[in-house]
Amino acid sequence: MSSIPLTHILFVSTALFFIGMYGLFTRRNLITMLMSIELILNSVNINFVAFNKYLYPDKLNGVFFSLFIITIAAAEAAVAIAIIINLYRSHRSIDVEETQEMKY
Amino acid sequence: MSLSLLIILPLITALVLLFCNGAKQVRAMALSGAVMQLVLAFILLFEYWQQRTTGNPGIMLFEEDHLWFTPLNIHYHVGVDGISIAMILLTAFVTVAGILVSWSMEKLNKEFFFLLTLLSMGAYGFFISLDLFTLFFFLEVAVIPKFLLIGIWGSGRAAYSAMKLALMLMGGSALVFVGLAGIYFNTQTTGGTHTFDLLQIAQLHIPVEAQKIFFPFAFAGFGVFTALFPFHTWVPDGHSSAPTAASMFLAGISMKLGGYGCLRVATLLMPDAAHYYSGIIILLATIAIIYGAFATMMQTDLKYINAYSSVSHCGFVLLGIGMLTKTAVMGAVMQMVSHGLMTALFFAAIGMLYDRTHTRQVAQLGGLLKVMPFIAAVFVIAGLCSLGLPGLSGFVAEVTVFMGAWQNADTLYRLATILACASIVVTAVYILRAMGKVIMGPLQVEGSGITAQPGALLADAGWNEKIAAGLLIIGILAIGIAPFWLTELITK
Amino acid sequence: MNYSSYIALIPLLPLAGFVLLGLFGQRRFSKSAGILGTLILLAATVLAFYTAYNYFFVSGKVNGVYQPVIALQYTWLQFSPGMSIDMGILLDPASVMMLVVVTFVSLMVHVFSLGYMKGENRFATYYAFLGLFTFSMLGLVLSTNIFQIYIFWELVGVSSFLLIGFYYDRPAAVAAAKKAFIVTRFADLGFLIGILILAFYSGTLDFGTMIQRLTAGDSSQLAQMTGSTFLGISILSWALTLVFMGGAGKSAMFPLHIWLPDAMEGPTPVSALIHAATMVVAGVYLVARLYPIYQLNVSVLQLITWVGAISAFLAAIIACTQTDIKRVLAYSTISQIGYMLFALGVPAYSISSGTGYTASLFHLFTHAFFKSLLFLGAGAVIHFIHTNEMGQMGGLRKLMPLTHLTFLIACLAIAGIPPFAGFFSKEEILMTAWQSNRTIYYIALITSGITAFYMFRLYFCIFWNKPSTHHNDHGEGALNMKLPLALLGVAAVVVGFIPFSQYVPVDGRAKEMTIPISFSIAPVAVALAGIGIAWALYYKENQRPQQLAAAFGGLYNTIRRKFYFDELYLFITKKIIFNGIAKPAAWIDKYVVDGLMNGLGIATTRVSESIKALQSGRVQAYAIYFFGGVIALAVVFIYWWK
Amino acid sequence: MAGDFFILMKHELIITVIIFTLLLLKIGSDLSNKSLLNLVNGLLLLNLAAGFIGNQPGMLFNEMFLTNPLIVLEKNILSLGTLIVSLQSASWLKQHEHVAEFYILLLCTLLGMFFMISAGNLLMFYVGLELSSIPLAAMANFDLGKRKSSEAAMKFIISSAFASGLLLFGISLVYGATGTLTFSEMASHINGSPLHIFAFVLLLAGFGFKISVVPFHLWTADVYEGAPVAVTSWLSVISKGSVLFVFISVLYTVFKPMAATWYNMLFVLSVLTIFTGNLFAIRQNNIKRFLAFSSIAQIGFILVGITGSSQLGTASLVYFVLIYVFSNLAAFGVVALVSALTGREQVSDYKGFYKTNPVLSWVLTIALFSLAGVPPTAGFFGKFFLLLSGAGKGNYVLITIAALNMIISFYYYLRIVKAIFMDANEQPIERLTIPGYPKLAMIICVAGIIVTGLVGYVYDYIHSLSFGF
Repeated sequence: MSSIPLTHILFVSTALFFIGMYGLFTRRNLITMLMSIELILNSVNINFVAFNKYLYPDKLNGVFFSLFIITIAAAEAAVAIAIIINLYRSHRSIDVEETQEMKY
Repeated sequence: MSLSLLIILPLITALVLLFCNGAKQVRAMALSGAVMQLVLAFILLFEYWQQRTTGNPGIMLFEEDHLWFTPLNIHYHVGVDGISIAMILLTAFVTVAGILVSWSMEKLNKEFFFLLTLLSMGAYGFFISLDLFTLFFFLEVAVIPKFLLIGIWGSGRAAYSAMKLALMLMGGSALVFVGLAGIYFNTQTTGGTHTFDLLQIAQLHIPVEAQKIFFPFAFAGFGVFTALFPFHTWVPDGHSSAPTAASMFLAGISMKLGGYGCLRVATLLMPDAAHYYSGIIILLATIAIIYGAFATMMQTDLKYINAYSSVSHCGFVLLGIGMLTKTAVMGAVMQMVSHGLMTALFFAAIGMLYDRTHTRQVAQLGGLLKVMPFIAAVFVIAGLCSLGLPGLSGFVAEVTVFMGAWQNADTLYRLATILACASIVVTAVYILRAMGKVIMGPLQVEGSGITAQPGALLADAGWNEKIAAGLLIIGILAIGIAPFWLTELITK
Repeated sequence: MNYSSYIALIPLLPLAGFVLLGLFGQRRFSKSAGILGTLILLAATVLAFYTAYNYFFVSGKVNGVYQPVIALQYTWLQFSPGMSIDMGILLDPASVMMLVVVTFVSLMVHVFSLGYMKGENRFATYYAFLGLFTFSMLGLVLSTNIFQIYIFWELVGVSSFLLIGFYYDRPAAVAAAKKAFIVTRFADLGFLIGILILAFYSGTLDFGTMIQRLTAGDSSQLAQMTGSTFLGISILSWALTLVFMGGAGKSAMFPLHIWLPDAMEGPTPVSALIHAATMVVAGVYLVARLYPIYQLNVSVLQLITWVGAISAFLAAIIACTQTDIKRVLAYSTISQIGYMLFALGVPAYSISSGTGYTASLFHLFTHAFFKSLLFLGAGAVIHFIHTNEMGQMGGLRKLMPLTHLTFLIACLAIAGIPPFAGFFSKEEILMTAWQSNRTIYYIALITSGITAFYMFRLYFCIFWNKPSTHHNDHGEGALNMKLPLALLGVAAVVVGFIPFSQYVPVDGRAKEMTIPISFSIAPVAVALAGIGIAWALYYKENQRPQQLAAAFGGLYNTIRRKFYFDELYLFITKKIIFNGIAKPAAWIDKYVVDGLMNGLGIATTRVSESIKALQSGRVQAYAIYFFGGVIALAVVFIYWWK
Repeated sequence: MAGDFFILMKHELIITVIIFTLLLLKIGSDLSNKSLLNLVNGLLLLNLAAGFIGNQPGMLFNEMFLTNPLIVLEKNILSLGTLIVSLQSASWLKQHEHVAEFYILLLCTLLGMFFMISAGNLLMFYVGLELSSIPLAAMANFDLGKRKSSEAAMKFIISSAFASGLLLFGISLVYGATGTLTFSEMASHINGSPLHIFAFVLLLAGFGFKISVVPFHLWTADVYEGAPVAVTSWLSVISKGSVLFVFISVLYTVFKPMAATWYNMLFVLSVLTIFTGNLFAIRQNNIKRFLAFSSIAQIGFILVGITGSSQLGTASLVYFVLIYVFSNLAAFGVVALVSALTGREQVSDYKGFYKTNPVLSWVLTIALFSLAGVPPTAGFFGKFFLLLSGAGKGNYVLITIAALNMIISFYYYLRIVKAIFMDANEQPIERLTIPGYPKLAMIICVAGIIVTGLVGYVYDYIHSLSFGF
């Protein structure tokens, strides 16, 4: 039944991880950057689930972990968005390039 | 008596000072504290004398030993031998004198005396501690007051000098720390724990390889404090910017912290390494002596003259230590005491002149003997002591160093000794030039709105200055005329 | 018998005087200081004479030999077991003789100064310094220990510094004082190192022990010292030469003589005491003290001989050209000390008999009297007409008869005309030279001729030459100035008749020293010749001296400029030491060593400035660095640093 | 069992209770700021007091949550810090309209830290970590109007999300490699295989982010500068401290098998951190930013201590954190007061500070000396022991580097002291009257600075609880 080998899945998750990273590094819109981070987290989720299912099917702690990650990610996103909104109030923009007041 | 008093008394004095108000109260308090310290020091001396005469064989006397940090086997362990007592006496003398000369200090005088007292506490603690940790502790305690004293009350590029001094001394203590850590982890007591205890370390033998690694750290670290070439550059700037009392402390006491530390390291902690490196030590010491002396020749500011000459004189201390013969080491200790008193006196005299003439430039002063004979006399005595005139302490100390140094038959050591001897001629040259210009010759005061007329501005020393100078001079004479008590104290 | 009870007082009384007057003099005794000091010294002198009597005639001799006696001795500074500086009192013929000389001359000077220094505003200080000097000098001559002698050596140096610089607001005086101190200090450096060497090899600092150890027949220490060499010269020679260097410095021997003439800036009585009678002969005394050891090393003795001879000769001819009367006397002092030194050294050329030793000390003895007399006389003159310049003097014999008489006596004495004191001692010296080394003898002979010449040039210029332009305003001087002149004058006549070799022989064994009359003819003739020339040139005012000077021209100037020695030294100190060593040292310290320390600080700030771009403020960049760090760590620690 | 539960989770429960009280108050009544502050500080004091009584070691939820005397001590240290911070921020919060929220967020993070510290399991650890970091972002934004504040918050949330992303990736790998999330089981599966190393590096990055180890530190300065002072001090002391506690226990227990590897890593990182922190600190003019970099340098020294990997190391770390709480909070206390009352935060503003405010100057000076490690302040002892434990491994290159870096750090601390005492200033900060709570906080801090060092018992006690290998 398990026809798809683990490596494939890991490949997908790793790809996702780096896509997310790429997005984070390159996008200038804060919301997009947030989404990229979500991608990273999801790649981690895939890892957990995959490891759990393929390597340690007798326990479920991996799956649970991914559940926690999802919820926490949601919370994180909420706070982040709140902050971004507040940022927009003061900066009139959510472009990351606008926020370099503090440096050196 | 309990040695801890030497720490507690200044501490209490300092704390009380914080609650005094009004210049009068403050300085009265500070002075009485200092005097009590002096008395204490003498009591200590006599009790020590008794102990020894009744044949107490211990290396250190009046030991107190409390466990401080159990897991690290760090103790609060104090005790004294003759050397430390000599240094304690020196500290006591200089403290009283320093407080007296800064009697009329207006600016923030509470803080000033507070810091002075703290400084003396640091010195006492350093000289009595037998545990390397406490030693290090007090070594660093003594740094910050200097920084503040120079920075706040200093003249000229005060802040710069203060920073330089603090950083270089910190660097020194950083090196010391590495050395100490190294020693610590190379000690294996019977209990299996490591130890910081000087005496124990002296007993258990640190592996020679380890000594060779860590000796340079410890020695150079302490060397920074006692102006070991090339780490001496804080001395001129620091001394010349510092207020009078601070200069006296700096040159009189805190440079001795370094010398004392070097001595302990070289003789007690890592004798083998000391032998191994003695050539280098002597080389550096000789450079400091000669080159310090010649550099002094070119100085035009009285304080710079004395500062550089301190570099040269402290070279004798290191030379004595480096020679490692019993006599030479004794000479080094005597030189520490003597130089402490002498240079304090010198700075006091310079300070008095400066207070009246508002200049320290040799070129701008002249013939002050006419208007302020007492100060001039003090200046002359300090100068003569500095150039090693018999009957004053400088001669005794230097001669002892030379005799001790000459015991090393090695030609290069002999050469170093001869060069060191030669420096006394150079010393004579620069001292006499300064003296001949400032004290003798036609009366002259320039470069500061003061007219060279005898009168209120160019008055002679006040009572406080007289007492201060008198104290130091008594010390100098006591050593210079009757050195045997000091040698007995040190060697017994 | 036990001396210690009172002998200690001899040096200590002047010290007490110094302390008393030094601390309270200016306030309490501004007037009475002189009397006080003099009385104190009188007491010391009496004691000294009593001691001398006691030693020479009562108890000094033990079965025909004068034994050195250690009157007292305390350990002053213990270096190591057996090696210590002791403070003590050593009585032997030489030291007792010096004791007499020092106290007597010092007393005379004290008395003379009562008049001479009257009204000086630092009168008390002056007497304090005199006390200090007397104390130091006595300590020096009574030393039992080579380091003790060094200590008092330095002390006389400093008291001479203080007294030369007594008129501290005169730049010239200050300069002279500094010069004197520094030059002698330089010489003392040699002395110190010499001591270190001797001490190291002989293992003691005590004279007696040292001499006995080194002179013992099978002395291992001596073997070591002669055996081991440095730069091809035996350690013994090094040690003795260096010690002698100290002596030469104090005794103003060529080439370290430059300080003495300048030292005449001090008050004249001081010159009489320090720079004629006592301190300057310390060098001779030092060599005499270590004479047994010097005898072990011929080469150093020869060195001493030649140094002495050259100094004697050069100083004599320089003296002929000087016009400042005190400087003339200063150079004559150098010349006379030269005599004493080569008298010590010259026996090296023959089978050493003790004659040189005795002769030298004898000359030291007599010289002390007539030279101090000369100086005091000069002082009286200066006091009278307020100038040192010969040119402005003349015809004073009427105005100051006593001074004139005593000065004449002194001149005859120094010129070596019988029966005055100088004659006898000089004869002995010449005799010794004759026996040992003819070259030296002839130099000495010529020098004595020159001496006679310049002394009488001085004499004639002061007392005859042109008629006096000065009217007798305040007389020749009070009794307190006349008395010392008179006493010294008497001394200058009589002391020559003392059979010196009876009392101060080299080894304590009294021996007879006879000089055939025939031998004396030559010296006396030469001396008379010298006087004659002086008479011819200076008895009456005339042009001959100038013509003569012109005739010699360059040579004359060279001599008058003292062979440009001062210039040479100035060049060495200013150009070489200051510009060559001190300046660079100061520069290096300021810009290299200190620069290094500051440079570290500057470098740190530079670096921190240069890396600030890392903190770009752009959150994405942060993330990239973050990830970069992760990757770097992973790579490094997975692939390289296992 | 149930009793156990209440005793073992005492700290967490108390905090939760406080949080809910505040929530209810927020909804139910409209207390004035003043009384609210009094109430909260009172509660925090109670919390602190309660922390000391009736503790016992044990574990819950099959090893998810475990506690022992050391952990209790760590929690107490954090509670103490919390109290001090809240006292200090009183003068700032007085005129702020969202006091309750502030405390709710603050205490949430504290709660998160408690869970994190007693985590026996990566899941619990992760939850705790996030709970302690997400509210912080909100707090960083608490000066709602200020541009800087929101910029700081943004930078913090983005970076922390990214960091926790990497951390999670690492955790997932660890899970993949070991098949367990429980620390105690994990240790047996760890061997220095490349996968483990990679996973460890990711975890290390996660920790490094929180305690701002170079190169994971870049957010620190900006956030510190932008955030309100109270939050900054909280970030710099409490959150760092908590993560350090976990970090060392994870290193010493879970990754013990690959000690050799992480020793070298820490060696590199500590040197990097010390240098970077110092070199940046030299240049700073904003005092908060300056303190940020100085705290980075401090972390470097702490890492040196950790490399000692001995009982001495743990003890010194906990001891140092305690001291660090006092010293750094004392410094921030003064800064907070000044910025709250005058709004001035530049180093140059402090010129001539001593003339106008001697007391505050002394407090600040003592704090700075303690940070610089000058006796007799506690900082000296802290640093001494840290470096000593570092030296225990015999790596004297590291020790020498660290010791010599003390000179640089000394320089910039003295720079402030110089400004305070020696520099002239035409418009210095005017004379300030210190309100009650901040004053109390300062007294506590200074007392702590003096006592903690000189009284050897403190260290002995900590040491007796510590572990190592």
